[in-house]
Amino acid sequence: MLMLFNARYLSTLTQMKINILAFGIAKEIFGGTTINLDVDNDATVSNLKYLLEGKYPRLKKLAAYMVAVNSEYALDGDTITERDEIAIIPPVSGG
Amino acid sequence: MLMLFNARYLSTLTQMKINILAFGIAKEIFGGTTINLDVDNDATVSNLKYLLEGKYPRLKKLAAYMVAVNSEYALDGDTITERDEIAIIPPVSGG
Amino acid sequence: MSTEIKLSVSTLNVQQCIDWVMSPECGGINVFIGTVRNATKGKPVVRLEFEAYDKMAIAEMEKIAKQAAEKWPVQKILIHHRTGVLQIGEIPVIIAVAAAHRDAAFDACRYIIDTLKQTVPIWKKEIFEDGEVWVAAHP
Amino acid sequence: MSTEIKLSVSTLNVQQCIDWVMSPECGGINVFIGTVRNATKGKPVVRLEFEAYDKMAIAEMEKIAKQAAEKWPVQKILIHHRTGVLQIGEIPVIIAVAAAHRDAAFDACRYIIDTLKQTVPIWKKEIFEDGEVWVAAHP
Repeated sequence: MLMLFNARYLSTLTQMKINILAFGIAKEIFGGTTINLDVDNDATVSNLKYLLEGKYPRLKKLAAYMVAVNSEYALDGDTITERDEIAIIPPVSGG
Repeated sequence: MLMLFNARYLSTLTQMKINILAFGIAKEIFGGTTINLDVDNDATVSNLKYLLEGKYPRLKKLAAYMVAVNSEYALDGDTITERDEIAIIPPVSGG
Repeated sequence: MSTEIKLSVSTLNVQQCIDWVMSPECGGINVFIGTVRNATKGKPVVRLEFEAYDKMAIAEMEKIAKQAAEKWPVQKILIHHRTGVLQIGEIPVIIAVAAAHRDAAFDACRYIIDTLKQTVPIWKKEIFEDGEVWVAAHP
Repeated sequence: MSTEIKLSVSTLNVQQCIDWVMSPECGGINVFIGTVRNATKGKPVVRLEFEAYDKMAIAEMEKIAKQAAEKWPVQKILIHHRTGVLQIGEIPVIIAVAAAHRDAAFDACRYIIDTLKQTVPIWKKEIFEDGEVWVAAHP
């Protein structure tokens, strides 16, 4: 019980505010070119997607979307830090 | 015997003079852009090649060569007439 | 091997692109030019709008050029992509590849456009008379 | 489908060729540009000379364009080929193909240059410092 309490306490202490860039249809889903989000300090890309899909259910209607961290496609297990540049990449259609 | 004589006689009577265009290395082999040749009236492309190779042995040294009749690649069995435009097509190298 | 990768808000110039890839060591140049079609699945298109995540788009295009140069013996790779509003007939993309021999130029050019369309963060919105659609966004 | 086939004794113009194939129905243009290399198998080339059996070369190029249009859904095919003396870096051939979709443009363009090199009666002489060779004439 104490450990659980500590974990919760730490988690609250170590939340971070991240800024997320949106492009294409993601801009319309978020209602802007960037959004701010509070996530746990040790959050993964997967955690971030879960939070975003809760807040913006239209994301789940997309054919697919990726998360980019520092201009690179990120994997679900990758962790995010406050200094990272994070972007939501809906299906690309250049060319 | 009579028939054989007749055939020979007719063959001589029905020779034709054809004009042959030369391009690329064939020009150098023939020593000019056209040559004239006497061939039988019922000559085929194959007959023509045989005559030419006898007269211009360097033709046999080519990687290959084709005969064009009226701007179309001709087959060995195709016959030639006096009105045809005949050309020797050494290996092409355009592009 | 040298590359020129560019995102541009102004008209792409085909002649300049070809001049850039030409070199006396190369015998073949293959060029792909995308153009804005006047219709999608029979529906008239009014114009297109392209948006890019510039920094990442450049990085991804550089990756693709590098991969192509590893796969095929090519000398020069150019990728220019437009952003902003494009009218019918305008050019969203030019890819030009020069190589000593043509097979490498064809293969690399095709690989670059195929991969660009899959991975480079650029988005195209089609504007119709009665609405607009982000291409490929939905299944 | 429309085609423009040309043999020319003067400089080929890439921009004009591309302008000719562009059309609002097409989304993709593939262009092959041959250029005169400064060396063949490491040996410096001074210049090239191209000779054509004009009438038949045009007829064969028209056949190739027709075959390509039967094989792939393309809208426009242009084939321009030079004759005469070409210096290093000059353009012996431009092939441009426009199609609604890029795969057809790539496939047709490549088919055209590959087939042209096999069947069109045009001959290239390479001039070196110490002599000259009709390309492909001998085994």
